[in-house]
Amino acid sequence: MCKSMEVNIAGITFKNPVMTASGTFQPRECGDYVDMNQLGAVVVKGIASEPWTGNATPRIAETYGGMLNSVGLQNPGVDVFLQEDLPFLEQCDTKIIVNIAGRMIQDYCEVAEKLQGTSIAMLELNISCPNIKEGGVAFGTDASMVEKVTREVKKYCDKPLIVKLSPNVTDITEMARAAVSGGADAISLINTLLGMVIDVHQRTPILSTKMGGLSGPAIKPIAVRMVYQVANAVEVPIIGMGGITTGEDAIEFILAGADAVAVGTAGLIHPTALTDVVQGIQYYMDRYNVKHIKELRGLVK
Amino acid sequence: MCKSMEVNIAGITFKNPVMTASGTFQPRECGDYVDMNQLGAVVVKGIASEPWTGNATPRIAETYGGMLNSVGLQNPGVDVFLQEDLPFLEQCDTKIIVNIAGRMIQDYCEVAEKLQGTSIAMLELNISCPNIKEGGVAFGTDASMVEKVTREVKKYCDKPLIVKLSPNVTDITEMARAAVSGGADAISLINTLLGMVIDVHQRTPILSTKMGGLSGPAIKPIAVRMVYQVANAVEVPIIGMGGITTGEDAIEFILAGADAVAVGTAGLIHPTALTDVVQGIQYYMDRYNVKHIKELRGLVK
Amino acid sequence: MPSHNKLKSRAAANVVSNIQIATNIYEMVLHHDDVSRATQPGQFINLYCNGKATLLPRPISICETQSDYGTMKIVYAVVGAGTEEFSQRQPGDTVDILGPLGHGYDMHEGVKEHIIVGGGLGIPPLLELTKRLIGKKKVVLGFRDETFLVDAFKHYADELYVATNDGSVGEQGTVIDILERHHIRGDMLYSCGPKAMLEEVQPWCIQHEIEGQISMEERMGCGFGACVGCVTKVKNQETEQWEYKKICSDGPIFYAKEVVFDV
Amino acid sequence: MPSHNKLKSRAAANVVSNIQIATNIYEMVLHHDDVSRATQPGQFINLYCNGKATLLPRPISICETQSDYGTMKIVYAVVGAGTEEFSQRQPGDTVDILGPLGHGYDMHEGVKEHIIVGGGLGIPPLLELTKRLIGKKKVVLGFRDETFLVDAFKHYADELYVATNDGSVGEQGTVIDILERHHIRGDMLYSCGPKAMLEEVQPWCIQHEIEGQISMEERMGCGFGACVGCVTKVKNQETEQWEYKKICSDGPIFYAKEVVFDV
Ligand SMILES: Cc1cc2nc3c(=O)[nH]c(=O)nc-3n(C[C@H](O)[C@H](O)[C@H](O)COP(=O)(O)OP(=O)(O)OC[C@H]3O[C@@H](n4cnc5c(N)ncnc54)[C@H](O)[C@@H]3O)c2cc1C
Ligand SMILES: Cc1cc2nc3c(=O)[nH]c(=O)nc-3n(C[C@H](O)[C@H](O)[C@H](O)COP(=O)(O)OP(=O)(O)OC[C@H]3O[C@@H](n4cnc5c(N)ncnc54)[C@H](O)[C@@H]3O)c2cc1C
Ligand SMILES: Cc1cc2nc3c(=O)[nH]c(=O)nc-3n(C[C@H](O)[C@H](O)[C@H](O)COP(=O)(O)O)c2cc1C
Ligand SMILES: Cc1cc2nc3c(=O)[nH]c(=O)nc-3n(C[C@H](O)[C@H](O)[C@H](O)COP(=O)(O)O)c2cc1C
Ligand code: FES
Ligand code: FES
Repeated sequence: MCKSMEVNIAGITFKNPVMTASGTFQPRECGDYVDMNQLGAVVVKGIASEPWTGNATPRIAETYGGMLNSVGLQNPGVDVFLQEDLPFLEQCDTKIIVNIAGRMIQDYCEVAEKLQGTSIAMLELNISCPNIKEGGVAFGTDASMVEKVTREVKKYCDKPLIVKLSPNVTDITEMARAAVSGGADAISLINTLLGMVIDVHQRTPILSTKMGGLSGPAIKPIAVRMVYQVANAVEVPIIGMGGITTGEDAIEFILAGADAVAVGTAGLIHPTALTDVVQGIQYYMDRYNVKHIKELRGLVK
Repeated sequence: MCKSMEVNIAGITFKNPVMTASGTFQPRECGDYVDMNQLGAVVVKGIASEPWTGNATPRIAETYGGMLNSVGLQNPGVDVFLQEDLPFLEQCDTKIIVNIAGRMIQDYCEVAEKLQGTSIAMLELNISCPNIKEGGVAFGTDASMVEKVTREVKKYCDKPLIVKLSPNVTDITEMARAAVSGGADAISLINTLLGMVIDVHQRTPILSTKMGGLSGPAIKPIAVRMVYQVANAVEVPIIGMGGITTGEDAIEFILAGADAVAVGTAGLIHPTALTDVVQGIQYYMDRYNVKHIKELRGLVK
Repeated sequence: MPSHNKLKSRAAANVVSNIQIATNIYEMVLHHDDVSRATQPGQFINLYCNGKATLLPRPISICETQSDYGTMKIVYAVVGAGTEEFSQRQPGDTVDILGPLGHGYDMHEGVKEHIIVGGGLGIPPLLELTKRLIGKKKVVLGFRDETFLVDAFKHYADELYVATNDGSVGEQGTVIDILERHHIRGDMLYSCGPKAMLEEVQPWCIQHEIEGQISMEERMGCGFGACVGCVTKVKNQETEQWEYKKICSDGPIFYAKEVVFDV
Repeated sequence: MPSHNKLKSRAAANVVSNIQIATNIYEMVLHHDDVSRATQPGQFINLYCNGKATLLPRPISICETQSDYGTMKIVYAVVGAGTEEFSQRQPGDTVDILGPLGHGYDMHEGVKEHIIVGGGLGIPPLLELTKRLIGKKKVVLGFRDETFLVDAFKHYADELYVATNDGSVGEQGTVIDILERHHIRGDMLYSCGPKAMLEEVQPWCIQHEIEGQISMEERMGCGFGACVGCVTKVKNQETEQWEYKKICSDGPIFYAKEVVFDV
């Protein structure tokens, strides 16, 4: 790995700017396809204070250039995560970021507290998943809630906190500013857009939850726009995601203002997408003789 | 044309539920590709009180499953429209809907007033174009403004008024309710989503305006979701659009709650898309023995 | 760090043949050495489309492998854009695949009498299984009307029952009707087919105290355990509580007694 | 209602040949009777991609038509995903096209001396024009370094000048250098090439009081006038005010004196 790809986010150094997008990478299973040692970070699927069963099936629907999911944050809970999954992850030479899920502020705090003192590098606060019906959704679309939940969680953990924003809002910069006011050390965006697919033959929605989160290449222009807007609105580091499939896609986000990027849906379709993106960035840097990836950050004004 | 495809919106009868999406169909040019007599309605590109030059080029960027545009409502103004374009349109056996654009409430009213007493069937109020920098944008994302502009325009024209909503909002139902409170006779949605594409080799945005409006198949799941939400929130008829390419896509919107549909980007890529959609609906109705298209309206709960 | 001797990846497989064997049903032979050799009966592969709108993998069970030749056969129905696209492939074309995926049927040593129950498009993966099982093999195949693959099973089955819903071919009735009508018994049952059929196979196994293994199906996002999209309810035998297990990586084969069907 | 004797539509054209003629530059011959017969020099066609991410048409000028055979030739550079895809097409394959689109060069009767000025990928559409013009034809072709199509022009040009930026082939310099160096004059100039070149051709025409027709280029959404995406500033000769005209349907050929270049 070339040193020039190193990035620093809130004091943590990542060997390169490519991370897994939360919820799209299961270390045990995906390890057969991707050498995790080559990734900047593995972002673990949303972990809650208790196990969550998730939503009924079907949870997946295909769309043009993307997919809907309504997994609903199925997860084994923080205790099982710490016992079973973390030791496995610790064997890899990569940073670990844990995405935390909750229905109430207290849930998030509880998880944050339990992750204190572990080997994980950062926390990512998921206040933006469209697939849970309780509090979670409202958090991500109401600026005062964004600020509040961020501030509370910060009290329980002194690891750097990333706040992950929902794109389902009128003004993304308002949410970003609220997160930063609340003490966010970094912002990640975008989570999925709320969508719906109907089976015209069955005359029912395909997903059991009717609506789900849209991800994949289809949403990339919206994600790039939001990263650009947020980069011009706040000073904290940004992790950009939404439809990234190639090294050039990653560069697009970095030029728009992202410090690092995450790859989600592309890795479901091309299991090697994550490392392909790393190589694609390297190729671009070689071609244009970019010495440090950070030189490209926010170059598009 | 089969009678069972007839739809009625705000007292106007359309021979079928398929319309052109405003800004994507120029009657003179497109007439070489599409028999306008076969369409439910031709929705004219946004017309303002004065001629607008529109934005600088490039105005078009390709995205996965869609495109960005920043045409910026280039139009000859209502006077030229009435003199030159309307007489041409009047030769066709289809309904004419005029999409009206403005920067201030007064602009919209002026156009509405001039269209009073003409042969056009309905007006569509475009308060949602992301490509103009002045007032227009704010109108579409602020419920009280949506209500206000609707109410004002209604005073100047007694033709039925469609209000076209922007998808770039946190809660689309709030905007729909506001439009209805203001007196909207129908709602159309969605206009384009705000997006951005960067050329990583030139390191500049592709569009001269940096950001533009995303349309095409990529946005269909978002559009279907919003039509579904709005259909469950207000009682007025709905014209659904966003990525419709086939008859089955149109049926999907109708099942979600649309009374009629519009086809935009697909017609740019497949010049015959509009009539293909009409035929596709017919085919579906034959296959499932649907007697009246309205039987399908909002069937998905 | 878990060692990575060889990372798996999507790869192009050559289409050896692709022929229609029944209305809307095709049989495709693909060449891919590694996948062919590694496959266990009951596993599946992802097929990827070239079509503009079809990004997600299409999971298709492996029907038969000819590992000496590095080939494998799949049998699929044309039901949508993806399978329509596959049906157009010609010998010499390629198709991107990933696999083998999931876990196959457990083939326990010492099991003497096997009952193999397939319905419709669930029949193909049972062919390689039937081939490889050792002992007495009683095969029950249920179809709506038109049959396929029946001749292939003849070579390996000790007893072969064919049923159609309308009785147009073989006996009239469902696979359960056949199991009952002919008092079929054995030590292990292996099944694959529509959910409605599996929902009847499960109580039949319990009632007759026959261990069963059934193959589940769900809409998939990845096919290899990454997205947690393709789950089914599986009962923890100790706690009696169900939890969602991933069909693609924990299955698709589950023990019949474990699966909880939603009603 | 305007009458519709025949509605135009996208249609598959057969690829007759597709060969590389210079670094990254390909020449493709397509068969499509109607399009071939209807084409006027300077018009273009839309080519459509099969690729998953490439929905929009790729406008490519028609280089030559052989209407007796129903074929036409295009010459294109591989610059991105779409043209890369086209370069992979083999004889016997098809490609979806729409056209001919736009207006070609005006070929006024009575014009005796023609100056034809092409730069790089703007050269191809000038070939059919040069073929069809009647009178004395002075052709100036400018390239960066590598040349292509020069031999084809030899048959039809009365005078042929070739220039490269680096002088590696023909003369060194730009097309304007050549026009000046050889004191080329005529009654009508026809040009196609990069914007930077056209921006110099325009004042040259005005200075020498030669009427010019130039071919404009812009990113397109539809190619047939529907989206109003592909505009260029055109001066109204009476009001002296510019207005945006659509390159695809009002052009791509405009009179040089009308076009307003942004600076
Ligand atoms: C483990 C497994 C093994 C399978 N084996 C076979 C087989 O051997 N032969 C066979 O004909 N079919 C099999 N199927 C079903 C097959 O995957 C679907 O019929 C196929 O994906 C439909 O694709 P399409 O593009 O033609 O249809 P579309 O309806 O256009 O597909 C749209 C989306 O829905 C998914 N989808 C649609 N129907 C199903 C379904 N029944 N199950 C899962 N996903 C679905 C597709 O994968 C795709 O993502 C199997 C499914 C699973 C999960
Ligand atoms: C009227 C006209 C005639 C043309 N004739 C020729 C020709 O004869 N030979 C030739 O090699 N090229 C020609 N071009 C340019 C050609 O259209 C582009 O090079 C081509 O579309 C690039 O497609 P791509 O997928 O390879 O590149 P990409 O960059 O991947 O394309 C992405 C998008 O940008 C558009 N685009 C990219 N570059 C251009 C460009 N320079 N002009 C317009 N749109 C662009 C594409 O159409 C597409 O929508 C012509 C352009 C126009 C407008
Ligand atoms: C199947 C699936 C599950 C997801 N689960 C989570 C999650 O648990 N927590 C979270 O913050 N985001 C989750 N996401 C959102 C992704 O992390 C990412 O923000 C989004 O998918 C956009 O990126 P992409 O287009 O590269 O997939 C999930 C996305 C998918 C597709
Ligand atoms: C090139 C272009 C121009 C448009 N101009 C207008 C316009 O003038 N007024 C308007 O209300 N919507 C305009 N729209 C939005 C469309 O009418 C439609 O709402 C949107 O494109 C979604 O539909 P589609 O995906 O079928 O294109 C425009 C869209 C495109 C692509
Ligand atoms: S399909 Fe993704 S986990 Fe099974
Ligand atoms: S490309 Fe659409 S108007 Fe010219």
